Amino acid sequence: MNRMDKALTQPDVETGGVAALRHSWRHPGGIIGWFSYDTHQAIGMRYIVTAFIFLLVGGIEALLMRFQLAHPNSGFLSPDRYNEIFSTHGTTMMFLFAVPMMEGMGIYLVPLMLGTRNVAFPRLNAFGYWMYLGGCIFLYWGVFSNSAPDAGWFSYVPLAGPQFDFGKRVDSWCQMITFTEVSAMCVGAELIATIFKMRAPGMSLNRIPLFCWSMLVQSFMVISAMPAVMIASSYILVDRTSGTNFVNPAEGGDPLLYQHVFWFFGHPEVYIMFIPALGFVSAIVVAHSRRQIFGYPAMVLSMVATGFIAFGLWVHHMFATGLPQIAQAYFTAASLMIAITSGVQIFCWIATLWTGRIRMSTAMHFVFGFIAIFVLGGLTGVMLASVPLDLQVHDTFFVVAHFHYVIIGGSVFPLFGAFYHWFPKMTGRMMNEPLGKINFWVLFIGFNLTFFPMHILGLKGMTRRIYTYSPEMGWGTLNLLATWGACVIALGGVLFLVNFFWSRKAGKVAGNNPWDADSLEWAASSPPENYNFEHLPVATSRYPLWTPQEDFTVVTGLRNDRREVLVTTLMDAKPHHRYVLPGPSIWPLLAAIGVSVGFAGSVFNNWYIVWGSILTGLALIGWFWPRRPVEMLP
Amino acid sequence: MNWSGKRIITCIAALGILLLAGCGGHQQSVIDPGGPLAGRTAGLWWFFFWLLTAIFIAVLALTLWTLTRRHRGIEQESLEVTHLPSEQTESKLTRVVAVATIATVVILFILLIGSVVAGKANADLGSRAKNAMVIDLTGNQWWWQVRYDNPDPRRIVTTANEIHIPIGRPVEIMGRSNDVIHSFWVPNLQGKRDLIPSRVTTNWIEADRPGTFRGQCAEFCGLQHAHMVLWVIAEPEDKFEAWLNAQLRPSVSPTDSVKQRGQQVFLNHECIFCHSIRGTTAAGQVAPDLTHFGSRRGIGANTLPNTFGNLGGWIVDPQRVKPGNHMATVPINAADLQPLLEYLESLK
Amino acid sequence: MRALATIVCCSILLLGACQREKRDLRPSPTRVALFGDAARQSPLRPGGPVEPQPVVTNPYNGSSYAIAQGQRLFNWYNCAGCHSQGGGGIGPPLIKKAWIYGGEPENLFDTIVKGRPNGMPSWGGRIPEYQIWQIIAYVRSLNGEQPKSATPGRSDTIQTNPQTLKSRTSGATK
Amino acid sequence: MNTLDVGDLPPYDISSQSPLWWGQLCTAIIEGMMFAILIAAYLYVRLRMDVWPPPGDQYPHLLLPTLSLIALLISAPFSYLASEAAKRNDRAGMIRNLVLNLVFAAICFTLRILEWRSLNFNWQADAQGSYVWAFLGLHSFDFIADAIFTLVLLILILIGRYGEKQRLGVHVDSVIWYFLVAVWIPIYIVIYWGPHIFGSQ
Repeated sequence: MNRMDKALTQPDVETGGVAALRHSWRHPGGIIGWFSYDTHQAIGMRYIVTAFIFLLVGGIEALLMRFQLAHPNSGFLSPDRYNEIFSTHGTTMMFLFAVPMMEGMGIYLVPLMLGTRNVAFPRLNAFGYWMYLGGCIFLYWGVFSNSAPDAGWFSYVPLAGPQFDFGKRVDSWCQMITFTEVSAMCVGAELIATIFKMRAPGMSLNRIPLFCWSMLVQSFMVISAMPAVMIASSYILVDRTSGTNFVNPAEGGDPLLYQHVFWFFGHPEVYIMFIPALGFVSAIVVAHSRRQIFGYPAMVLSMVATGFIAFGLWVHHMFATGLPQIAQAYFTAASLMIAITSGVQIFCWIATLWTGRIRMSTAMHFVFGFIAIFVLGGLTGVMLASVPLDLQVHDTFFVVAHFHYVIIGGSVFPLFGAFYHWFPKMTGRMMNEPLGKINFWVLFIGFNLTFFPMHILGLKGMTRRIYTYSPEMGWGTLNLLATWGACVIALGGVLFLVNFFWSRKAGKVAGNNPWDADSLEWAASSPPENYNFEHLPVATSRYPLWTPQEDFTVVTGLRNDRREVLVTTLMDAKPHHRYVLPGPSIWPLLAAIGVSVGFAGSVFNNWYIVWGSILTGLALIGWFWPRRPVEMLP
Repeated sequence: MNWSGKRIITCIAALGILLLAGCGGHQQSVIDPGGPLAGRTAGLWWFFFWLLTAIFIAVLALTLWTLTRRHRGIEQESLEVTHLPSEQTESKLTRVVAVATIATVVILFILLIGSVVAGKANADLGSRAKNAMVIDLTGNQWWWQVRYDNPDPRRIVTTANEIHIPIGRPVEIMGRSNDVIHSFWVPNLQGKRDLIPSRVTTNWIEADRPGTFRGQCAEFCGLQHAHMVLWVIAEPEDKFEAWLNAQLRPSVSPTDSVKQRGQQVFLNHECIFCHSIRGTTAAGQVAPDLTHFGSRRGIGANTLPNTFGNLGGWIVDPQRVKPGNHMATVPINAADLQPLLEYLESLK
Repeated sequence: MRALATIVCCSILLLGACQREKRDLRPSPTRVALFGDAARQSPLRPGGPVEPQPVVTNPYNGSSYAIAQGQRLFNWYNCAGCHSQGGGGIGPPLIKKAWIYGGEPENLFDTIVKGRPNGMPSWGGRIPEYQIWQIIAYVRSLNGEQPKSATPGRSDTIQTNPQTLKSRTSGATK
Repeated sequence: MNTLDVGDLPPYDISSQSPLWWGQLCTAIIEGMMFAILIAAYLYVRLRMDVWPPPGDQYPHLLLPTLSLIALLISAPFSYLASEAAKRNDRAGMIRNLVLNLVFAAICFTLRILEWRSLNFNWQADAQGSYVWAFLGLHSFDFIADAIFTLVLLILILIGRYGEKQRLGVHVDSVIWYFLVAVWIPIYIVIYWGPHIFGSQ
């Protein structure tokens, strides 16, 4: 533990400092208290745990699909049930696992890495989580009442329209999206405010850790792309319940309009899930090869470029709809361009690994697995960018293989690497390394066994989303192999759970900085206090814990008797003013309940929007009503 | 190479062998072209495949090589204090990464040109053909309606789930849909084209060798998306003309008593509300045209091959064969079933 | 104990959706409804004891799948030819409260099976019974007699504003 | 271990440096993105239809909407003056300007309701009906929500139960008000002038 750790965690001169700080940042007790937590560690951990549960639920749905497809003409699932399961699998993985998990990791780590005590709007953070939980409950209430979505995770119209999809099935999908994207936009807005305004003094723009850059880019993409899906899902919902004609083919509502609006969100969505993983890989590569990242400006610029280009290539999902040749050529070029930014990042990581001293920990195993799988997925993506090839393999199992390579390889492997890397920081104990490596190999082999044969199935003409196929098609053996691979992945998941629960109790005790890493979160105690740092650190370089200085500077003068943080200027983070954060309160939950009543009810009767709005209005007034006199300074 | 590096290599090699095993020519396979369009696309595919596999192997080897550097005694620059290698190492790396990035841009540019050129060639095929034959293909929920367009209305032919095309002549497919979005795709001949309600999409197919090519709906269209299959049968010009003329003739009126009994059963039950048989009073427009049903390969959009037993099972209980499809379960007693089957199979 | 209570009330909540989402793909038995005697006009019979009226309910009442199939069959069997999406043309309008031959499911069943004077054909021997019940489910949904959650918001056709919509505009409605 | 003392920095700041101001900016981006996509979709639908406005729909009147827009434009400067007064902690200035802001907002809203009632198509009629009602509905929902937010702030200031957080609230609320006014201009042009400009006479 070098000089900086000791400086930050040694008790203050007047011992009252830490006690007062711990008192003002304490969690309220009792049941009502539990529901009113608003520290970023608590809310971040809730996002992570809930999202992980839905990863397992999505995995079970994937297994059911694989058992159905294991044999030709198998009767394991009826077509109706299979359509429900594959739609719920896609929806769960995209909306209930991927985005919330990355947001949860961001909420947990960004304040720690920036050297501040909480996100900018703690109560909005709590409200965002309750909305996400509301979305999960709403979707799975639908699943268990036989009205799970059954038109796919992107519900193309007119199949998802009122005439061809009956009952409340697609409605539960549409409204679930409204829930989850309200929560995502809350997190997006508060992360932008936190990263721009609440960095440690001295942490100018070129000293922000790469993970925080990735969360910043992701947040901007969230608040620009999510409105598109809000419109797309509202198009379907309002058409189905109130009879409007947004997507009625006979009234000018072209089905392609729905596809344009949805995929304008759809492609940025997959980058919203992928860019935080770039931040994970950068953090792990730097920490475990004990070397500053090679080409920091190149990494940041390529992340920002990925963010912008992602908005310009959504039509490659629609090459088969017969758009004019010029448009297809432009979008082929745009889709190929995005491979350059990913390529630059891969080269910079390899250069860092090349000249670093690599510690082959489990997290590093996952990084190598990420590079192997993501590069293969990226290259099949380059194949899909070309129009003639895409016309042959669009909506086949080749595409299924591609996006599982890019999402599982690109996001889930770095995510597991991040779990192994930051588990000591979140729980204070190390995860078991040998078991971790076995877990990696089981996941790696199981993954390739499942999804590589799907490339071949796609080339042999097996289309996507078919609940069965006839024996003479020749797809049986490869599908059986893929099903066995899926079981191996499930085994890998179980191994991770075993390692997780075993290490929480019996893992080796980890100090503040077990990996001797560089960024500020390793200066806080593990698990960090509610106020993170007793004195906020001052960042003097890009790698605070690696820069040997004799006298390390900390911030003093923040009052300990209330929740105060430091607001710094945007460009070079000079202290500007102190900012009093609101304490924990139950109102965010009540506001979330009001909004949920409005959203869930409006599926059945439009008047619920009015009751929901009134309830939410009252809850918001209660939320912002000034109570404690301390807020009313002269 | 340490222990984990070897394992990654063996894994990738195993998967490579697996890929080659799956390459054999099969029906409905992208890499077994039966026409110029699919041929050009397959050529582009192999160009992309080998170039990108080489890149993948290079990047993976480079990544795994980073694991080995420690062991070959490279003087380990002391990272401890600054966590940064020496200045010249950094500048060497900068040059290497810059070169790699430029190489990436150049390769992507090459791929872009190859793809756009192939795409243009495929698209131009249609416009060059003067007397191209036009087929109106209309997707319905879970079957294909095929209508051979012709300036002379007497020569317009309507059939279902099967397209016959002459060899060597490009055929224009005008795609429409009556309900949801379907996608016409015959991998051996041409890339897929969506059939979208309220729009007409055009697509070109051409076969350069005789054969039967299987195609399947490629856009999720509901309960029976999996059983929406059509056959494209490419045959020489004369055989195609013979088939077309046979299709033009109305149905042959049955002579022997069993088939006449079957015709009566057909006309008395509700089959006439949906199906039509030219030459009889049945004129339903919402289900496949059965005038030449006997000559078709399959039943229920080729869910089952067209045999006597399958037809019986299909008529008595269509929901067991294709659960959720729109064919009504018509109660028919055994005495009527046999003549009906005889009559339908006689409609060559 | 509290957990048990929440589970019980959740399951009750779930049941609400059961009837709406039931998909009965393979109807059985498939009978041809010949001279359906679903509802006689009056229970009095000459000379015989008063017989209890057979209570007949539409097995597909409230099922969204049946309403959608009924809508498809309404167009496929060309009911729209005379009744034109429920507004009436040659045949009487179907969106009204005063039915000539009774608006209960059993009355509609009899009307469809036996046919009525002035042009309503008798569909008895023509279409199977389960399809008649599906068409009845759709016709009653036009009248708003089906639960609103099971009825689609609109159909994928040119929108003809149903005449009964109380239009609050001064000019002629579209 | 030397220290950087921030004790003398003010415990609050009513300016664009405060995180709340950036949060409202993100809200404006979200809503702005939504309206931009809706306008693009409206134009897409217009290009696909030959007859616009669809047969039976009246040509939009121009008088009432223009007056409503003018009232909305007048209300914006008062919101600016209120936020300046909030910076100076000038209670009377805040009250006067917030009241005027709400008055002109009320005028704008009543004119909009009058125009809204005179439409001869509803949201079920056709594509244009759906879009016009969507624009009016969504903008009015934001409008009412922000008006209530301003009203609650006004009440707090009137009963004197306000501190620097509430003054920051007044400053930050003006950001959303500027956005509401700014976003209504393109919507106004598209739904009222649209049929006249790119309609099919």
